[in-house]
Amino acid sequence: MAPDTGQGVARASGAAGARPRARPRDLLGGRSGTFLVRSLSVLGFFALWMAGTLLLGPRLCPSPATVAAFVVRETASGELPYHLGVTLLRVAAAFLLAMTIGTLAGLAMGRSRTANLVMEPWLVLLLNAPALIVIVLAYIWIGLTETAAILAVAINKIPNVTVTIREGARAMEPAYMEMARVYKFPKASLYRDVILPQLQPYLAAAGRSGLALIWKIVLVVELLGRSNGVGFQVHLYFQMFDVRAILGYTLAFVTVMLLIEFLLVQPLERRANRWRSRPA
Amino acid sequence: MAPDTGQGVARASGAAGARPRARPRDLLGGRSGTFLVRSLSVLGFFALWMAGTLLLGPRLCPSPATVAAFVVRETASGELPYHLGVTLLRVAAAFLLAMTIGTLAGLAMGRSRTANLVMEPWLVLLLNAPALIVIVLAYIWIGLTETAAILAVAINKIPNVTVTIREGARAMEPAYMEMARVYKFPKASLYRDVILPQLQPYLAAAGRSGLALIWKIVLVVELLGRSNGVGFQVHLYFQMFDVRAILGYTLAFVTVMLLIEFLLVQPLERRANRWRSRPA
Amino acid sequence: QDRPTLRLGLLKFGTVNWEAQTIIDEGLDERHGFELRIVSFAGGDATKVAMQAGDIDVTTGDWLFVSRQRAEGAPLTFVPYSSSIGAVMAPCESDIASIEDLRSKRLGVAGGPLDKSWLMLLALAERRHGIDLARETSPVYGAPPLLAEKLRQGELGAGLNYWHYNARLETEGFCEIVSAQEAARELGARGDISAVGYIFDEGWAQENRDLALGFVAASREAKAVLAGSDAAWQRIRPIMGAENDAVFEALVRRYREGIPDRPVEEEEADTRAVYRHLAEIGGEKLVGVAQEMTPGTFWQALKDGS
Amino acid sequence: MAGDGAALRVRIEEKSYASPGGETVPVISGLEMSLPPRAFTCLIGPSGCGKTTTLRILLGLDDEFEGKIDDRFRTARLAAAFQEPRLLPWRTVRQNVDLALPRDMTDREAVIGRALADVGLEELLDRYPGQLSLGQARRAALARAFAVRPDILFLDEPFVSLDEATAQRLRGLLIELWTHHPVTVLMVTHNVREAVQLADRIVLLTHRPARVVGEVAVTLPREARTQETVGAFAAELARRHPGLVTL
Amino acid sequence: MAGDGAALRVRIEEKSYASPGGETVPVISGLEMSLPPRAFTCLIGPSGCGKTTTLRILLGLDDEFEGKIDDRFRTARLAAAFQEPRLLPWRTVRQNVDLALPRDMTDREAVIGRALADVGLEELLDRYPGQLSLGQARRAALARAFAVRPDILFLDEPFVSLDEATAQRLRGLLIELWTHHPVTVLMVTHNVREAVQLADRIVLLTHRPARVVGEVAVTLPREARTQETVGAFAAELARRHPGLVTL
Ligand SMILES: Nc1ncnc2c1ncn2[C@@H]1O[C@H](COP(=O)(O)OP(=O)(O)OP(=O)(O)O)[C@@H](O)[C@H]1O
Ligand SMILES: Nc1ncnc2c1ncn2[C@@H]1O[C@H](COP(=O)(O)OP(=O)(O)OP(=O)(O)O)[C@@H](O)[C@H]1O
Ligand SMILES: [Mg+2]
Ligand SMILES: [Mg+2]
Repeated sequence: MAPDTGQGVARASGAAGARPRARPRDLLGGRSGTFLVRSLSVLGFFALWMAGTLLLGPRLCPSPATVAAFVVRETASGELPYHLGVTLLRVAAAFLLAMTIGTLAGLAMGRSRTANLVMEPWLVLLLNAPALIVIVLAYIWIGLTETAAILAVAINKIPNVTVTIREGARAMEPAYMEMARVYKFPKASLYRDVILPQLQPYLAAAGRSGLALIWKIVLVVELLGRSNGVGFQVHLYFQMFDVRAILGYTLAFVTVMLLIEFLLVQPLERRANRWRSRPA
Repeated sequence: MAPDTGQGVARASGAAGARPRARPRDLLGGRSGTFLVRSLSVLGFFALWMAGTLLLGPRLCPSPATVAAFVVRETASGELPYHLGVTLLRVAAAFLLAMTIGTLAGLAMGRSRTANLVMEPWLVLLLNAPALIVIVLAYIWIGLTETAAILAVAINKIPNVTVTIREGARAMEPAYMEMARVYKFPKASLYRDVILPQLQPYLAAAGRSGLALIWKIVLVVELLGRSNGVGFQVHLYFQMFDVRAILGYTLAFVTVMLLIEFLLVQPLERRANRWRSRPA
Repeated sequence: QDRPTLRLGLLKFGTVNWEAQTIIDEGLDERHGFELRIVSFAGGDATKVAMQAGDIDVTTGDWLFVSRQRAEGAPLTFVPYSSSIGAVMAPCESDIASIEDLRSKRLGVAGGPLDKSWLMLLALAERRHGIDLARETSPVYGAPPLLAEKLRQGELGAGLNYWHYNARLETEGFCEIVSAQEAARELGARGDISAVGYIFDEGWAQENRDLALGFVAASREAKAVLAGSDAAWQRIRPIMGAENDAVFEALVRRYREGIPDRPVEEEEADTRAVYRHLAEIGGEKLVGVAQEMTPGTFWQALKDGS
Repeated sequence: MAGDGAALRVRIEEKSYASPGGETVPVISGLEMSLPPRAFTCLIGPSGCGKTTTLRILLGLDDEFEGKIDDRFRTARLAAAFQEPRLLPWRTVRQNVDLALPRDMTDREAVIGRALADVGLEELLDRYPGQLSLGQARRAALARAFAVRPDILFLDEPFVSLDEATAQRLRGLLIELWTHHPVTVLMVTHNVREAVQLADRIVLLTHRPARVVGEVAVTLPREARTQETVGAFAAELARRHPGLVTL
Repeated sequence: MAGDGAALRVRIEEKSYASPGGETVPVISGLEMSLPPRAFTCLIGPSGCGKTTTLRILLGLDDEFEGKIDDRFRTARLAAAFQEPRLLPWRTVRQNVDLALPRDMTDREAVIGRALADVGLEELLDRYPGQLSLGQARRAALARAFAVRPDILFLDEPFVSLDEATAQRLRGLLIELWTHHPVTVLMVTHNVREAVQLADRIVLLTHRPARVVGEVAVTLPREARTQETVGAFAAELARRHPGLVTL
């Protein structure tokens, strides 16, 4: 007797047909639907922008074409790629640092009462320390170095990661931990197979809003003590009220982030969430 | 036959004895233990600070006493309470706005594929829009007003809330939703009794790191276009490199946040988490 | 070929760049036996941080800052650079023609409530017209570029801003209502006093006396070049960010007007007088513990008759 | 009310899931049955054949299937005891029942108290589900389903994880409730004796993809259902459907 | 190995939980038993009496109790089929079994394949637990427990939610495995027939707070355990312990 053999009348159908149909209220589930909606959404953005140009005039709201021309010119001159590259490196370094330390601290605080008691006042302090102060102190105490800059950014971000991961650690299902204990899972497997998957949504939240926060702080860091980077450029152009350049640099960065989001993060996330029967 | 009556030999014991014993590795579970550890942690902070004063000199790292004296003086003169109050009001307004809108958007995006498709590019854009740009644009387009300031802060924060709540909405257990559907829970009850409790850790994470982020941005907002508030004061003193005053204002704010955390947020959270058998 | 290097921290695209670039273009640093290296920053605060961190030798700032830091034990010192200073601007065809017309207007104030131009203006209004500007107008503090923009948009009635913003506004139909130099005169200055200068650590200058003096000399020569030569201006035009000829000309004119032309001793005496008034208005918040301008704020070596 | 008129018809032409490889795996294929109003129907079939899937479709939790089910499944007041308790862990036992009750029900406190006392949980009203044993949680879920006084009641193996004495008592309770307030019941069980003891009709399903292979009317009069008669009837059933029914 | 030497002694003086009101509610009180090595022991007791709590203590998942349990419970290789499947939902069925296997086990693929085929899941290796029916998930959890070849095996109602044919097959499988590789088994069940069919010894527990009220050696030789003899033995048991054992 083998009641559950996977065979049966498999309908001949391509990849699309094999996926369960989208729920009825999500009318646009297909690949082409996805593309259509995304395009419409992006088109809407540009339409709004153009309306802004008409309403506010090209000085306060330069048209997309002007900004594009600026981006092309700055790219050709090598300025934009240089500053963008520098900023991205800083963002990446600070991100890795903050996520690693923040996750470890958050796990410790979520799982041990003692760790939580000891670290909590510090957490609240760091969480609420103004970015400006942290940055200035880092520069003064460490020097105007790349290390200071990256550390300052990471310190600004770590408490946010910690707070999020701590919630995740607290919300973990004890049943799985118990199972792992009975079967004496090795430490590595405990983290990889039991803890990490449960933290995944929290890591995703911390990561996404973290990348954004880091980039916001990198701007301040670059403003206060670096001689290159997007933040440096944006502030310079702000002094001259060159909205075109500000938008150009901002959009260049946002585009990179959009690419990372759609080409790297989302495929990874889809993989990690395959097991959910109803992936959103 | 009544096999599960709650009666039995209830041991005579006070509230402390009735709570299940703390797990062995959390040695300091009692009330006095809590207080001890917290105090040690705070003492450690002041020790570190004093060491800093010795190392860096009172100009770059004024002693706690100096800063305390400054705070007392500024409080007596009414300056500090005034600016602190103004900032807190802004923080509160922006916080409420951002949490409300961000939660609604996050729920929509986490639960409907279509909503997610439409809003996602905007989300990534807003997430990565530098605070500076948003603030400047808000001031230019709306005017140098309180509304503009609060809106600018909220807009900076909304995408972070949305991203976190979206993860929460995606990680929700469908089994409970199905149960609620079968029993035709009214809308209000669906949100209050089924959705909200599952979002609770995400709301806590978004709220905590949100309050911190908002306060960081309020500083920038006040610096760029307001004539009062802690951010305004900090910047003023920063121009003179008056570290004592900067620390004074910062600590005043952090203290308020600590009070809110320990007197308001944590009791609420403990209530909300009563059902977890092993509260951290 | 092993000339000592002097690291000068500047706001990129700031007005001081023009002179620094001219020093390099004209080879003035080489002539005085050093090599000038410009370290760019995006904000005025950044240069102060860099100075504290010891990453640059010289930067720019004002005597209020130097005096206060000296009083608190940081031995900075000051060399006048320019007397171009802020002024109140309003649309030429508006009903604002003098200080008295500022009553009940929204007045943008760059640099915050402790900005020295603003404080001097307060004193002027008080003495000459009996007006308490801080109360009788609604001052709006904010970032200078934002305030300039708000003035253009008409949200502000008038604006006290830095000179290079004002030079642009001049070409767009805005007129000067009153300048901070005028206010300084009211407070006892006999001529223009400097608005900004080079600041550096006195100890450093002691150890590198030749370098520091060489730099001051090169700066003076560069000013002479810029005062006389239009060609030199054309050379630095790309870094000036002037969007049209009118702005360019206004910037050149205003810059030339701001070149200090008085003996340092005279200027220091005037500054000291003004300082006393500012200390009164601004109080401890502005000047810290020093009620008088701290001795040595102006670099001693300038007066030693070198 | 689902209790009136014609039988509730169910026709599930095809229901399939995607396998991990991406192929479509049919789970139900041509399942047809009808539930007479106010009758007690039991569904028996091997593990994994598609019983829970069928219940989910009838409960309106899954509309990705081909076929047609009676509209009254959408309009009637439903109640279900799922295969797992599905109590909200952040609400007490009492609250869990309360939340499921129709808004317009009066006398709620009494109803809740009665329902929970009936299943032997009268002392555990203020516990959170995490503080119950699995058997207690299942009983709470049953109490919830009974308390709402549904038009159609779905039960997915309601009496497992209970000691036989308790289970027997709850079966009695179910029949008692059903006798006083006859509703349409569809109950999944693996226990043939239980089905014979409780049901009017037994519907037998094949292995996956599920299809109805037999409908048996339990002709034993209710008052004559003793351990012996039920055992004999069940044995006869097993004899007639050797692949599907085992005792 | 737990298989050697003396019986594994268990003495739980007192185990209690806090009630919502803050009082201490005893759940186990003076429970003493000993498990002979390589014997098959069944634990029977009413719903909510403290069986799962006992298992959790023996598994080392709960150390807030007064009493003493044999050290070999800490050192031996354990396996457990919990009352719910407790499969990691983000790992496939195959991975779930793999993760539980001891690190040093060789020939893992074959072991996993065999274990899952034995419980009838050979076609579902790459499914996620969310894509299984409850009965299938329970079988996967059983396969996991069997595959690790434990010294002590804990089973908490392993055969519920399964149709009787499948359950009977799995009981056969369990006995077969146990015969070839005799381990100490402690199994909770509510099904007295099942206990008589499988066990060497049956331990009867009282209502909460749990205490041992009877230990019964199943004296029927294994080869003589047919439906009839088992039924008769169970009936005799029910007769002797009327409050605790019901058929
Ligand atoms: N966390 C807890 N807090 C308070 N009481 C609890 C807790 N967990 C279990 N109990 C109580 O302890 C008793 C024993 O629970 P246990 O799960 O051991 O029962 P069981 O014998 O396994 O029952 P079942 O056959 O229903 O699974 C139950 O009455 C239950 O209400
Ligand atoms: N999300 C899913 N994806 C793929 N297959 C699924 C999914 N859910 C269920 N199945 C398969 O559908 C079949 C029917 O499942 P269902 O839960 O209806 O079984 P059941 O008859 O209730 O079994 P049991 O008696 O074990 O509870 C099973 O073979 C199962 O493997
Ligand atoms: Mg099922
Ligand atoms: Mg149990």
